[in-house]
Amino acid sequence: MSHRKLSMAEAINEALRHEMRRNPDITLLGQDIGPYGGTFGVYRGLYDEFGAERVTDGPVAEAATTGFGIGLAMAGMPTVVEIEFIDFITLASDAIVNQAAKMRFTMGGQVSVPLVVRTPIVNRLGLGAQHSQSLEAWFMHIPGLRVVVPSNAADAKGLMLTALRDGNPVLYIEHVRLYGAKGEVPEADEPIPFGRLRVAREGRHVTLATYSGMVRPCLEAAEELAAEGVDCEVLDLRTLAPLDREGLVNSVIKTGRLVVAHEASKTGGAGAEIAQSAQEGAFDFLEAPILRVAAADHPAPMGTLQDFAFPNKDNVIAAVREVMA
Amino acid sequence: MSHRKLSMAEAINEALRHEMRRNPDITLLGQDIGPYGGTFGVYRGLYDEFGAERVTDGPVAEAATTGFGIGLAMAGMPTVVEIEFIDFITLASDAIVNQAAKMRFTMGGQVSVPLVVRTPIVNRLGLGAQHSQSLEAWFMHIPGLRVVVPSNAADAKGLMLTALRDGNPVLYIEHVRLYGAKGEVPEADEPIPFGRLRVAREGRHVTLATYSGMVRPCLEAAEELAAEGVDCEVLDLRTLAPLDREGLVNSVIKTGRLVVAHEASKTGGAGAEIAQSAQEGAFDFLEAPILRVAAADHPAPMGTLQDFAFPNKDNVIAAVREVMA
Amino acid sequence: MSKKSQIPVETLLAWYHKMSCIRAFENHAIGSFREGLFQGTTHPCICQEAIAVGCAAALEPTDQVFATYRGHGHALAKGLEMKAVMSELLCKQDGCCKGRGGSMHLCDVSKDFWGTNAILAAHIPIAAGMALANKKRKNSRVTVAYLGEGATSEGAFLETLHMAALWKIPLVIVCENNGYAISVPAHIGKSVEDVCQHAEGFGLAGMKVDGNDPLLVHEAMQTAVALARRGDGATLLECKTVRWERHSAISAGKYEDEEEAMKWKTADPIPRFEKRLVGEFGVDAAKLRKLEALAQKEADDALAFAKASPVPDPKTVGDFLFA
Amino acid sequence: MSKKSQIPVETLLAWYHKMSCIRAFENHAIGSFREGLFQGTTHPCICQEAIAVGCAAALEPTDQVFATYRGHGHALAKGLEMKAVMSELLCKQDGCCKGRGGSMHLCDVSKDFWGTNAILAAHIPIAAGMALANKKRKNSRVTVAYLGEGATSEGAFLETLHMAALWKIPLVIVCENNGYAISVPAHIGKSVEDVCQHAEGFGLAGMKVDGNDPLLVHEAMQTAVALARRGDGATLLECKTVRWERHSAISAGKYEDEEEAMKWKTADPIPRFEKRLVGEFGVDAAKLRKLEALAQKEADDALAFAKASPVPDPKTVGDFLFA
Ligand SMILES: Cc1ncc(C[n+]2csc(CCOP(=O)(O)OP(=O)(O)O)c2C)c(N)n1
Ligand SMILES: Cc1ncc(C[n+]2csc(CCOP(=O)(O)OP(=O)(O)O)c2C)c(N)n1
Ligand SMILES: [Mg+2]
Ligand SMILES: [Mg+2]
Repeated sequence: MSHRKLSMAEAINEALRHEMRRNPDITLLGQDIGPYGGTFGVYRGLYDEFGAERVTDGPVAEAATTGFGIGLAMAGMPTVVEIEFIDFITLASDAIVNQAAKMRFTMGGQVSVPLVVRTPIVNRLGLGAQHSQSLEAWFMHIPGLRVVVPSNAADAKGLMLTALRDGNPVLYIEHVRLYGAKGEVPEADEPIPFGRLRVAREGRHVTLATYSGMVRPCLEAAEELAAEGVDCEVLDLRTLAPLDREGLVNSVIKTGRLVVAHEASKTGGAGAEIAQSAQEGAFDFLEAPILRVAAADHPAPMGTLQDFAFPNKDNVIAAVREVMA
Repeated sequence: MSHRKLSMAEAINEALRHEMRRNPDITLLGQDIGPYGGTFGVYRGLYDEFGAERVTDGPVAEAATTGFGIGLAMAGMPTVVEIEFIDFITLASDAIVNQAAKMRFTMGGQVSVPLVVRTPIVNRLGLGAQHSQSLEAWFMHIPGLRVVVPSNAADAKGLMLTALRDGNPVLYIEHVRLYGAKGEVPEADEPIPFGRLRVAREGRHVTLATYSGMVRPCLEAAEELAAEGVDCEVLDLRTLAPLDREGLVNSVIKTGRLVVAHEASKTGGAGAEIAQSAQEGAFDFLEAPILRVAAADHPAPMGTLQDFAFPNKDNVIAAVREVMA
Repeated sequence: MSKKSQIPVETLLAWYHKMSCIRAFENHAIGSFREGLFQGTTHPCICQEAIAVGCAAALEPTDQVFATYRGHGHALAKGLEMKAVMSELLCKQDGCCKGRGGSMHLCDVSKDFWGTNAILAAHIPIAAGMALANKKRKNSRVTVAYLGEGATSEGAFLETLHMAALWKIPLVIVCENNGYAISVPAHIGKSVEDVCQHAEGFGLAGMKVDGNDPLLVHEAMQTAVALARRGDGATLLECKTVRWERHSAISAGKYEDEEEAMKWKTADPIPRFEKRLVGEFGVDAAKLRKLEALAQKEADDALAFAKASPVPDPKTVGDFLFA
Repeated sequence: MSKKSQIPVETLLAWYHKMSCIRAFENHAIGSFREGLFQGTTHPCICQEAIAVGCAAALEPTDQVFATYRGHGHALAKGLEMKAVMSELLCKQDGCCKGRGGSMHLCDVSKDFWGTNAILAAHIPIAAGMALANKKRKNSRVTVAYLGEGATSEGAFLETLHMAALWKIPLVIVCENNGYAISVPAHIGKSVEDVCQHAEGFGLAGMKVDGNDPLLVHEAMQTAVALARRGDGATLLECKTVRWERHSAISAGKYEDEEEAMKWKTADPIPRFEKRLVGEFGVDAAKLRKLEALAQKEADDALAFAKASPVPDPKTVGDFLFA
């Protein structure tokens, strides 16, 4: 089947629509997801097609809404709950961590929780400290959850299809700066399995492991570094839980060097786990320390200061030069 | 001044009492902290001495109670909020993460938030998956917070004194299995600064970096390993934020080997940050991969299965043997 | 008060038997905890059995129930076998959750008992979600969720009251107001005398009832369930009751004075029910003794069964994580 | 209705001026955002100025105020300088938060304006904690917290209503019910017509008032503040109002139809107030034009000042993290 160019928002929308047509039990809950089509337009047209019964705007009550989603999911109705910004997931964290993630295990396998929590990372848009975080590391740390972090339209579609069929609680983390980015997306029903990274660029000298909003800056850095004769392999991890440790370690064994990049604050971020996993698996092959490129360890400021708080292509280049030195 | 043997619960109690006598503005909020003296007895006698005005039992409403604590703290009344089990901190996480941690930064330094959130880790006590977690990694990842993880009575007292005077939001994480452990505690007012690890045992061959409930198993492992001729240096990190990277790196430079141990689940735990920090700082001196000893990546089961989910002395010994091999 | 004539005496005797089963079960739970047969603690519903039995009697087998750590009675009233529940308390392979859950995490989906929860009020929106699924499916099933009065201060409960009112879902929330949240008496922890008052603020139906009389509980529950089943929305039903002598089998939440600790003895729903059965329904007390003895034997058997059940295989420790 | 005689006309003219200032400020906020002078978005309180001014007029300077992202008007009404607030919107060094906070995070502790918040309802328990501090200190100060009707569905708000009722704290929560939460109309998002009904369920005082008449708002607020100040506890005061043509200066939360979007024009509190001032208080309309012109000039000056203010030094990006 053919491919068309879709934006990431359109690709997610297509996956939702496709699966909602196949599975009449799927329900979407959130705020501004109905006639309005979602704060960032991801739900466009779904309300018109499926109605308020299945695309349901509700009160601003993240904790209970997520709980409702769990109940629907346990009843066999896969449910997508939207948290408008990942910063607000604190409010849903009890439902996700103490309920959704533990339900099946604690009940000895009697229940399953096909819940997808969709939420975007929103940074560098001038919305301030309470609207700029990347909290994926929290959920990577909680057994029983899937954590999905697509960086492009095709992956977004394929991973959403998997999320909707997985039968387990999935935190599906989008990124506002990526919504508009267009890419080839298969029309076909091609779910992408969780736990398999994508080699976004092959290379021999250094591995760049990244995901979501930092994939593009890493690819751009790789292009610039190629001009200097440094050949970077860029890994788009695609899911943080499960983490494709094997793919990561194999790449590092090949290159001997690793830089990990993400937009979350550095200390305690997913980068620590990624780096340490590579170190555990590829220690004997490492020719330089593993470095991390990440946001500064303070809240996001506003205005012009933002540029000094978040990582960019140049920070990646600097880190690569350091490990190549 | 003299030292006496106190349990960790008594040491924390002593620090609270001492500081509440010095500073009449300090208020304690929580559930079961009044006449009952705290779920694990930490508050014993404080209600009798300071009354319901300052030792206030309230509704079971962790989110709002923590918010109240922030408001009191901003008004200049340092406040200690108890979360009965660290598992329930999900409910207070918005107040801690999006409010307390960001308030001062966002307001350009106009406010300070002298809030201490006290909460115990409770595991292997047969209370199940919702009462067995170690969520310290979450808060280590949030800029603007202090994360304190004492392992013994003396540290608990000195760190609590610092917490109550620090003027910043502090997550003070206790451990139920340590409450009863007795140790020498100075009578004097001797606050222990944040960000300085304690060398619990000096050694030459391998560094064990740990905190809270794993300090004792690591010390026991070190004793057993000494008999095999392996000389372990045991570091009690005492605070995870700030993390004493310098002390850690210096030890690893000396020994060339590192095992990190904690009771949180392995993936995305504080151990990843500790290991990666050591790797960044001591790469050239590492003679073996850094290994982690941690809880399994699934929720805590009940009964006899618990022993197979949480780490113990033997797991530490096995890891040390592996890095020494 | 109760529609005496409509309920056959046989049914009432079955209630009495079930209440006795729960009591015998809980006494064994406490005893076996204290004997060291399991770790942690256990939260008896002693003195609250009339709520479990009176409410359950108003339900269809396919109605769904969610409860709390103080939910052994609700599990048994919903039809779980004592053997499976006691084995779960002892964390054995034959437990209803295969020994993974223990005293605070009971579940049997085949009986539409969807689990007990140890995070206060967290199950309330989940139950509401299941009620919403019922509404979507137009299956006439009603979802019931129990919680204590202490838990009614939690945001998850309050948010759900609002959403339940807004969406008119077939849900009955039963608040067992036993006057205490661990050590904190309700007058310290709650702003209102009657927790069901919270419902009014959201435009939701609220009711209260003497929770230590199964006939009264049953009648109130029937009303609430009927409302839900016919599509007229959710109810918060408050059952006034009294807690057993402490919060759980360890000393936690012991009362200040002995008198308070023993208050449950005068409120005990079992002798109260006996009085009504004998006085109003002409039941021979000897029959009740027999039912009690039967209940005791069943509980004894359950305990023996649970003791004999094997512990789970350590190799399975990580099982059931993902579907 | 309002105690016309008790408020000097000069005071009412000052209110009119303040409302005009807020309007002029918000128009500049929208304009400068659209011009690209700052990023993100901005949430105007256009058509809600009567609430800001009527409420603030009922407060002492030492009463503490907390508000939301839609809180520019509350900041100005509490005495913050337009220059400092506009500089903050433009993320400049002279901003009231030194340019770290931006449009959604305004604060001036010296004016007892304790900040605007961008997490719905999260500031409500914080304000309540400050009210509790007032009570402990017996300082007769009252704490006020504003929020929208959408945010009243959040657990943090509902838990706080309960605790405020239980602890009888000197708190006034003002709900600005403008009928929308971004795109969701109140009848879709709320189970009750009057949000103040939530208060009843907790035994808390609830009141509602026409929020587009500063005299009525002021009167209601005076009652609530007086209750709080004399130790009679907290109030939830609902002010019925109408939102400006969208949720924020980007298209977010545009109304479905043009008619709805322009509804605010007929509800606009400024001409409504003019009518009362001219009709009931004998004010010359020309005087009002002058006050408007003055307000416009002040807003113009503030914008010019903000534009000229330097951006913060990049070296200071990590400042103010810890005390
Ligand atoms: C979110 C949360 N907070 C606190 C606790 C600790 N806790 C367990 S039981 C309990 C008291 C609950 O009282 P109530 O709701 O009245 O139920 P009861 O035990 O009386 O049946 C508390 C505070 C918990 N399990 N979950
Ligand atoms: C906890 C949280 N959830 C969601 C949002 C996103 N959000 C911002 S404003 C808003 C609508 C709020 O409506 P309302 O409370 O009525 O205030 P208004 O904007 O109408 O003044 C929403 C949902 C948020 N900022 N915080
Ligand atoms: Mg109770
Ligand atoms: Mg609104």
